[in-house]
Amino acid sequence: MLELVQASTYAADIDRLILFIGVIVGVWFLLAEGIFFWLIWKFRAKPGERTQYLDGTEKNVKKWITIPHALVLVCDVFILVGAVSVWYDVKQQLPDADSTIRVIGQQWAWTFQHPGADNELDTSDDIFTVNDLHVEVEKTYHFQLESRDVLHSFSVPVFRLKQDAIPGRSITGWFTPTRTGEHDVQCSEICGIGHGVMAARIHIEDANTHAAWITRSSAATTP
Amino acid sequence: MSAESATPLTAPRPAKPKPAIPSGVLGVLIFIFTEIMFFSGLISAHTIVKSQAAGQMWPPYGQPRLPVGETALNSLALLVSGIVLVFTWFAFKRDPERARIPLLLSIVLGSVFVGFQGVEWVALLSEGLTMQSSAYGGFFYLIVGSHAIHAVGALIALIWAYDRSSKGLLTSTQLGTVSAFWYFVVLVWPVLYWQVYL
Amino acid sequence: MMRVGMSTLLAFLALSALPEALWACPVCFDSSDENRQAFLATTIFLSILPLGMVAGAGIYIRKRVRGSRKNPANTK
Amino acid sequence: MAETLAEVQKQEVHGHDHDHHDQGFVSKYIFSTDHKIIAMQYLFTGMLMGVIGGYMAYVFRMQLAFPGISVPGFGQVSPGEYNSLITNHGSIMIFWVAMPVLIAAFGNYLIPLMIGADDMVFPRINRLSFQVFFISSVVLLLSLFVEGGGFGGAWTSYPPLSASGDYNLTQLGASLWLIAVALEFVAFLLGGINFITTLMNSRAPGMKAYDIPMVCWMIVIASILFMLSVGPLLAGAVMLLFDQTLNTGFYDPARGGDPILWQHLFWFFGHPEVYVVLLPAIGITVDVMATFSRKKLFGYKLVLYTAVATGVLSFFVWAHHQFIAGIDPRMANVFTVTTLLISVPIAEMLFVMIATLYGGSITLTTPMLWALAFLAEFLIGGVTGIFLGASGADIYFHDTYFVLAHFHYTFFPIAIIGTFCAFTYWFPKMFGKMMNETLGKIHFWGTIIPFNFIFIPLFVLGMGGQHRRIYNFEHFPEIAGPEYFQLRQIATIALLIMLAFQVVFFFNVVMSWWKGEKAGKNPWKANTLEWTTESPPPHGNWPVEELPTVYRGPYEYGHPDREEDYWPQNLPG
Repeated sequence: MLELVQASTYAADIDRLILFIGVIVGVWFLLAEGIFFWLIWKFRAKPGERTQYLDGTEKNVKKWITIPHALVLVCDVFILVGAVSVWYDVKQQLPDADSTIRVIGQQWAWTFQHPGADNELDTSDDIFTVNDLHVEVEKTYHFQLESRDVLHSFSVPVFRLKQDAIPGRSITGWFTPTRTGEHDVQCSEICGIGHGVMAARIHIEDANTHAAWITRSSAATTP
Repeated sequence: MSAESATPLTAPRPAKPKPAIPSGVLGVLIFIFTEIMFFSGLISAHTIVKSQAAGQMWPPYGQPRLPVGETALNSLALLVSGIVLVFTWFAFKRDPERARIPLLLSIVLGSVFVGFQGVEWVALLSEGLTMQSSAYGGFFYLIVGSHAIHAVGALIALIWAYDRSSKGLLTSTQLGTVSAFWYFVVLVWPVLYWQVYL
Repeated sequence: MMRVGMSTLLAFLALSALPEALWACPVCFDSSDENRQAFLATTIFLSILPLGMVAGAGIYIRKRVRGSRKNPANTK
Repeated sequence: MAETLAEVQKQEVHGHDHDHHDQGFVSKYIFSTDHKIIAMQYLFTGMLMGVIGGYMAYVFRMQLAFPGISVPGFGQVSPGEYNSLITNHGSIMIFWVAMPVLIAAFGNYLIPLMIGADDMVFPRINRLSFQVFFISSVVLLLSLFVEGGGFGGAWTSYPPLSASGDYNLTQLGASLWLIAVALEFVAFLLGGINFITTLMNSRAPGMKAYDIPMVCWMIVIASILFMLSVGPLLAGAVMLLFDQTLNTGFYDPARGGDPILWQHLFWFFGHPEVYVVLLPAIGITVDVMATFSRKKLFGYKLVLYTAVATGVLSFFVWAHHQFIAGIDPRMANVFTVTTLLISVPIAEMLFVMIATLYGGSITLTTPMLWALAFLAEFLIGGVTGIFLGASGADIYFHDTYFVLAHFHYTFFPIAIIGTFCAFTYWFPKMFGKMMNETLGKIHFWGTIIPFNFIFIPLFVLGMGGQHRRIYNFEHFPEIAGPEYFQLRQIATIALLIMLAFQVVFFFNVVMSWWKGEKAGKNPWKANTLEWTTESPPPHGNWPVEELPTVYRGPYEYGHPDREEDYWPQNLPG
């Protein structure tokens, strides 16, 4: 299996949910396939043997459908609770932000607007970068996702985060990085012939490195 | 011939049930269901786009208003045409000969509706409402135009029915099939009028 | 058919068991309220309409078939 | 296509047609209104399109496993060509293979034969349906060769990318693609009207609702689903076409339009569409399983009701494709509930299929192998769907290769396994000859084993964070490692092996058709009505005075009151 690091607060939750679903459906899957192949072997054609005439309406026979049916429903409820609680945490609530960034998709590059030294967006010291997102570890970020032309999708696999960018709208989301490193940002919504090269990198830095980067970039962009 | 496939003539043969709805009418009904969904799609799209119009200005600034009153009168012609067609059906049941005049009346009223809508379009186009001028204009021409195409198609079918009835060839299934589609055209119009004009 | 009803009932129970907070939407400030309501309304409208039509047609045909069985002369 | 088909068929059908007055070649095979000929036209057009779709898969899989190489039989794959290939592979496999073969071809062939009718209710509409479909195929293939190349905005064709030539760079290709899809829908609308009306109004005397073979029910339920869901998409398609050609702004946010609107209309159709193709495949496998395990179907009404329940629910699940598309996040909760709920009727259908095997006498003929493989493989597709329906997990899996592998594990069993199952089962009826069992089994194993080796690695890649529709993964350092490329290469090589084994199938078809063993009326000792007429059936299916009458349900195998283990529907007493 290919291991992918968990670099956000909710990455582990999503992975746990996936594992949880995996165990439930895995048991069902193995059980169903097991019974299936056993039946094929058990009831292979033997000369002279007559088949049983069952039409599945008798109560004692029907229970072989009704009981699994009810069990599937129960499993569904468990999965549902898990799924919705994770969903609520990632997409539906918004913890207070330490900082806000803007992510702008266009054919075929990502533009990132960092708030700069004053930690406020849309001020003169904002740092614009193309295909390089710099964030500080253990800080909660809000992102405002926009698009200039077609649909894009901001996907950071190590965060387990994904959100479509829609032209004409600004979509807000959040993440909190939990470990430093440099990782891929992909565009996961087809956006034209350059879709395959619309790759960016996210740099998760500790406080000192991040501050140094802000100073360096501000110096470079100041007119 | 194997013994199995042949049914002995002595066996009690269950009667073939008479269809609940004649095939032609049923086919058109299924088609109408699809059409209803088609218009529902258009109306849904219209509702969504309307809802996000800037500052809730609908129609958008600078676009001409639709002639609500004139079209209401015109819609009346269409509705009456539908009602006349109902009478046609009952007249046909009693005597196919007597159905011809109400059928013709229904066709004329329907044509009046389509013709007047055309006149209205020309006027609106000259006032600057086009498909490209705004989403408002786009949806107006799209929805009303879709309805117009259906109305024209249904009128052609009605004229075909009239032609057959004047030759004395019209069957009740044929009349049912054709009028079912015209009823659809008539009944979907008030909904469109409510959504687009009001 | 009863089982479908049971499933729906269970689903509603599961839904209502979820806390009210799940209907809060702190991230919903980007697009207008009317727009969201329009999407919701058309979603419900589009989903219910075909089922209503089919159910209506089904009931009508059933009635016709029943009626014609009871009184074959009626359908002529 | 129609000509080659007709040529081969001419020798075949001619022998049985003495009493039929001589029609011209063209009116008999190209403009025929006979449901069997139309079914063949659909079947062979669909299979030809399947070969084209397979070729496309071969080209882009080669590019993915060995980026930048000159693919034998195609050449270097540019990003634009790659996008066009995946887009058209998807469209072809769903709209021009799964639908025409499973619904149109087998629906046309089987419904009149299985309900004891001489033809469809509206034979001329039926012919028109194929003609429109044929034109749509031609338009689609044409769109690949126009200036700018074929459309490359994925089969979902989300605007604004699909709405403007400035964005997709394939102005003409995009419009032609859209027109082709719309025409294809019109063809199936015409076909659907026919199927539903025929099943309702031309059943053989005595055939009550619960005596109809499951495959007919399933095709008709699928048609109803299709008819009810396609309208909004057609409306959306008209708007998209206007955006493309008349420069309107329905999907352009700058001019008051809404890009999400298309997704709304598209998935309203797009999800029921999955069940539109799934149900016929389930109907086919259920019938084949009952025949070869010599068992009555375990719960006829249960299967029927679960199919209806699936149909009903399918109208309430579609927004799960849009969880992360910027819809109201609260809607996701509702759609998670409905999506998980729909697992219940589907699971129940599979349970019924498994339970049907119990107490049977199973013969592993080629069609039975395909039917069993459908169940075994579809289970994988079914259980992986739970991950995607659960909104929380979908945040990660959305648009990854996990999704891709999941829906291939559903669509491959549906479209490919289902087709082979039906084709091998009804081949004796269609052509009057038995297929070669040995070749059939070689083809079966040569298809099933590589199939799993294609898509299991893709599940793993998807979990590793690899996204869809990216023509070269070397640009993404984290998924460009050698272990990733090994998995991609395993998938590609398995695909090559699988495609190679399809040659066995075509060889088998030709050889069996040409000099196979004569089939007789009822080679499988099956109950349903199509086995009571000649193989292949004559024009009108049965001689007029011998049109069958039905006395019982279609699955009376192993009935205690009868000596033989089967009891055809048309036998009185």
